[in-house]
Amino acid sequence: MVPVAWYLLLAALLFAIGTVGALTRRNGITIFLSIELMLNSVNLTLVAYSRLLDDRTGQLVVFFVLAVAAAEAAVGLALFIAVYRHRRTIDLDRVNLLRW
Amino acid sequence: MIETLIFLIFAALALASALVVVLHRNPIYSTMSLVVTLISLAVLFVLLGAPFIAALQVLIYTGAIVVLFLFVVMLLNVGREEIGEQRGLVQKGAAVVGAAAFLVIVGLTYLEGYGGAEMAPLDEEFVSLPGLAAELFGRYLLTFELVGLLLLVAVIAATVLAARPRPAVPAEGGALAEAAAVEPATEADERGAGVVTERPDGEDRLVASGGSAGGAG
Amino acid sequence: MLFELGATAAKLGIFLVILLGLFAPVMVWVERRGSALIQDRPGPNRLGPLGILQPAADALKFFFKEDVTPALADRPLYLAAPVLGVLPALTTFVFIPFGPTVEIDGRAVPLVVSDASAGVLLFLAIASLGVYSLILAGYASNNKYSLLGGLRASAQLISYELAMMLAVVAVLIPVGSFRLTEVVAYQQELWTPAGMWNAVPQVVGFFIFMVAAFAETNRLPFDLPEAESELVAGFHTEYSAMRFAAFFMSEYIAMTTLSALAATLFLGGWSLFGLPEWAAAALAGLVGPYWLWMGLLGLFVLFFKVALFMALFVWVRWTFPRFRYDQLMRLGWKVLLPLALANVIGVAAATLAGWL
Amino acid sequence: MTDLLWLIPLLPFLGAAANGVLGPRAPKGLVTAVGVGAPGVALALSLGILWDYAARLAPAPFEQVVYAWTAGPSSIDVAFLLDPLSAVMLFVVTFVGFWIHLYSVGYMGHEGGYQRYFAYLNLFMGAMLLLVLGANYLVMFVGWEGVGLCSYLLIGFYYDQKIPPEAGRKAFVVNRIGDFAFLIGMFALFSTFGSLRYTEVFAAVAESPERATSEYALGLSLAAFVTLCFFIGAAGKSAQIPLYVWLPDAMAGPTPVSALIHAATMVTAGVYMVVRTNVLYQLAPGVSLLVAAVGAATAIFAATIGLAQDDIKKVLAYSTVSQLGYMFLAAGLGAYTAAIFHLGTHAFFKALLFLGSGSVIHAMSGEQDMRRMGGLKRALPITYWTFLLAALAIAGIPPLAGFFSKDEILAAAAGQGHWLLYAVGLATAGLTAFYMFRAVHMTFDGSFRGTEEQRHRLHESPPVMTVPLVVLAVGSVVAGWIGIPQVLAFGADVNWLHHWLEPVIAGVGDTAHAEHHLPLAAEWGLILLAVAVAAGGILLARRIYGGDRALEGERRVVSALGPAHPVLVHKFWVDEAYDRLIVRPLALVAYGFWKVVDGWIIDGALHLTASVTELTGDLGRFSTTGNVRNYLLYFFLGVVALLGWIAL
Repeated sequence: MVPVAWYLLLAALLFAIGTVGALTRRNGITIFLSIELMLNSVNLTLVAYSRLLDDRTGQLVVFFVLAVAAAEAAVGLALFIAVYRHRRTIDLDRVNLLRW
Repeated sequence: MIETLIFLIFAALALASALVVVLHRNPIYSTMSLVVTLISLAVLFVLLGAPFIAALQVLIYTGAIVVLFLFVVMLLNVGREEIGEQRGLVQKGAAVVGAAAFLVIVGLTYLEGYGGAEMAPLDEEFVSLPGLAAELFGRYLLTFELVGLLLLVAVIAATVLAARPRPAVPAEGGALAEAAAVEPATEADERGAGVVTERPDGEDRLVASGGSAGGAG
Repeated sequence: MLFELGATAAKLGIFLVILLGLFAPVMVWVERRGSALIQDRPGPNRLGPLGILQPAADALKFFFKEDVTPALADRPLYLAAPVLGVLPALTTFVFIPFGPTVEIDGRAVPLVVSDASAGVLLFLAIASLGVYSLILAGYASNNKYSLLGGLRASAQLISYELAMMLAVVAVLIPVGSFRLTEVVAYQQELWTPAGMWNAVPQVVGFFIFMVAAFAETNRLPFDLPEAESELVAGFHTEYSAMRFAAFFMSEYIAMTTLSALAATLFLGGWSLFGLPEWAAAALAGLVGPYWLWMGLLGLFVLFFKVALFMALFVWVRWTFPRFRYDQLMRLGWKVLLPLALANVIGVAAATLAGWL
Repeated sequence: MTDLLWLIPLLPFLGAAANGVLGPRAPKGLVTAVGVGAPGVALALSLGILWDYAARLAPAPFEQVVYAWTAGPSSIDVAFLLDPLSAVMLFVVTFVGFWIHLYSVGYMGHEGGYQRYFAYLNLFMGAMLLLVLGANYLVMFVGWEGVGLCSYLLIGFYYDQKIPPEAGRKAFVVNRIGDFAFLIGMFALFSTFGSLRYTEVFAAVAESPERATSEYALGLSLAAFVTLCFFIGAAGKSAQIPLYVWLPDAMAGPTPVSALIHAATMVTAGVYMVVRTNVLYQLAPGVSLLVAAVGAATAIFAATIGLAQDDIKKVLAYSTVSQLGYMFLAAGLGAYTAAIFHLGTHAFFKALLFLGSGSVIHAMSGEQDMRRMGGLKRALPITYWTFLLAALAIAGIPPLAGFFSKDEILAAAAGQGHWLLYAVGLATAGLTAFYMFRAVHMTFDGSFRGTEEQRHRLHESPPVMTVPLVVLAVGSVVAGWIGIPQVLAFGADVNWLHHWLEPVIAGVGDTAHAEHHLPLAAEWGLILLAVAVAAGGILLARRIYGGDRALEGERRVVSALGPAHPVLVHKFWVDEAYDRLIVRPLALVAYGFWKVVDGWIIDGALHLTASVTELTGDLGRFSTTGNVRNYLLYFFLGVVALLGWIAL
């Protein structure tokens, strides 16, 4: 029997990794992937908790997270395409129009 | 015993592939290793008594979303990240430190919270799908509908975002479209629009645009 | 514990043998003879009677051919792609039941490798992984035609997965479960005492499923990813020898598994109006245990139905011309998807009305 | 019928809105129809309502709540009250107002801003009716401010000239002082009784007078405090010392405006307010005496100034001030009926006088200096006769309106033994008669002293102007007959007005002042004395200015007055004194505040904060590199910090 703490710690680790990726990589796609990674670590946490508390709500939330992730992916990738069309790159260091 | 073994294996697999996702310079590899992470997570879901979620995870994430990623990667021909100027060291350092701090905080919380918490043995009712379905379409029906709406909106938004800007004057639209068709990038975008936004009419140029994509590849 | 492991291993073994050893080669032969038949020419008829040994010769040839890897290919992915194609195709079979739950010296053993509660979902999920092999192959070959093939494959597979899944959903609504065993059981009690095949009430879903299945397996008339007249050989242009064979095999295995799924969902799977059970009982009266006969007969019936589908695959492939890409997408998104949705709604209504 | 009360104030407002919206390009006919129609309908309506109301015997106050305009814990309604007092005022306002509107059609016919003029005038009518009909002090105050605004707008009607705008501003500012006091008084009332409804407040006072007589503030009883505040307000609005200075300047406006606002209606609002509040005034005898004193002082003061004015409208203006003084004298003496009586009669003949002078000015094509007039009686007979009638009325010649009202006031003064006040009143009466006929003679008598082309442009005004003159003339003849004192009626009690107003003027508790009557002989004597004084004034004026002797008569008067004359001409230099003592110091202080407080402290604080913000922005903007990942990093670190704070 695996203690729930392990699952949670694994999720935390994945989240941390994803965060580092999202914060350090320059390639838009990779950052996006890292974000997906974070999402999944959250999913893991949710499922673990739903198991611990014997409450299916966690699983349902994961279900919704999946749906939202799908939507996010569609829009986000479309955004990347749009950005690429104008800037010829998705290196986020080059897409810095938000500056002062 | 076996369960612990499976957990250890797939946890390790997930972590390793996650590291690859973050560290690898080639987006394709990152994407593929993300697939590995997702699948191993799905296995963990099964261990946690959520086979349905696991199936959905594989089905939606690996089967659709990540494919989309791959598609875009190929479409934009995102090469390896040029190693180039090592700027943003502060950023990197801060990120790592922050992540570490996060780990410490959360880890401590978990350990003191559920250090020895044993999960109750799986009961059939918890795993059974009908119960899940009942809750999904009962308590969470509204949420469900809203998510559906969200997806619709997302599709529309993606279509608008990725669609090639329409020519201003419809009369000479044909000519403009042709002119644009000559330019490779717009072609690529058109393909992207076609698939990312799942819009049929975008597809017919796939053949015609072979040259550009090939040249890019 | 050990017993279960053993049983599972045995069942797995059966499938591996049948799929790898029987179907893939036979299908190669069937394909070539069938094409010859349709095109009114002899086809391979030298090696053995009716050229039955031709597949072996092909296999040998593939084994000994030079395995070329393009210089600029992305080597790891290039090597991984074929494997990624074969694995999911093989794995999915574990969810296909080939018999009822039988007793083996006191223990109840379902005649299916994995009777997961989310069986159908997992089947489709794993099947959906097959697309990676195509995409990666297309990308890794570093060849414009391959890339286009990969892109097309990804788009096409994603598009048709939707219609296919909706058709499956329509089937599952009246059943009320994701277990394929229950789907079969449902068909055994549908309407008549002896049961009825889903294909009758769900004819629309059946049609959609089959069309989608053709698209999912990149068979004509939907073999855009490898349209030889446009893209040389599409995603596997650069492949040769055993890897090429692997693509071939994965295609045939995917066909087989999908056919099996179709048979299970729409044609009652291993069941045949109670005949197998009756025959098994009769034979068990003469010799051998019931469960053995049951398993064999179940397998026989199932694979008979699968064979029918395979024949259909061949027949269609050599009969229809290839779609144009936009036509393909239009069909997928503007015809099949709405049709499937309407089908789902209709079936749901019928289920509520109690007709199913 | 009385249910339509709310329509009366509404109609003029609608007319104003319509004319305001129509804009300068609107056809003149339409503007006239709206501008005169609205008050016309209002007049008809109010006549009907008054008839309906008066027909009831012992008419109870009729209160109509339009909507609950909740202010604070206790609601203050927008409500209209029709009781004997407001009924009289309603009649006066609508009647006089309508005829002056009609007159304006002719007078303003050739002026620019015709439609603007009527919009203002209708607005004024609405506000005035609001003031008069309001069922509580707040509604009255709204109307009060409204008429103030309209007065300002109309005084400054010729905004393209120099004087009118300044006069308007002056009027506005001076009124502010009074309004401020009025507000304070209202606050005091509200804080005490938790209501501003006349009925409630007065009922509360009536049933427990000690509440009002008890010490309130500044060593004054509540009644004293409130009434004092109100009186200051009234002084502002009704041009009493020391706040009268704006009224003479207000003549810069069009003459009908002077007639309507600055003679007939608005300026009497103060009197109306005092009478309305009579319950409290009766409880504050000290303040009442002050009111009387100020009234008397104003009366004589203005009258003396009126002696030396050459501008016909200025003469009328000062006579208005002094007449208002009369009214306050009456109110102060507790002869509220007399005050209202004089208010009504005065409204008629003073309006008539102004309209007459307007007619003259119209004929003289804008000339206002009487020294350049003369001999106009042949050119404008109707104007002359009506003007003469009005002059006689104001001089107090029986049986014209002014006589009765003025006599009643004097009788009240004498009756209460305030002989000084009586003497002042009497003297004022004489002065009034004198300068009014000085004006009459200088204007209409003798030979024409104007320029040639003025002479042959002389013409009687069109009927649209003369008809109102005639109507008002009739009014100023008969208006007095509603209040014929018992003496003259040989004991018959025909003083209808008294009975009519009794319910409103009901005395409070023991403080109800007893109308102790003088012996009949004394009354007769007083009446005869008053008439004699008036006649004397008239004859004196005739002696001096009569015939063709206007100018040398003037010279003789000047020499006779000697050093006093310039004093009168310059109105005792009051304006200059105010300017030196109040306006300039205030301006200086204001300047200081502007430069120091506003410029340094307030603006300084603002600039400081602004610059600090800017500085922080300049420092902080280096964090906005435009690189999404940095933002993401900030966000993440923040989340981690928060998490740590929560968890550890």
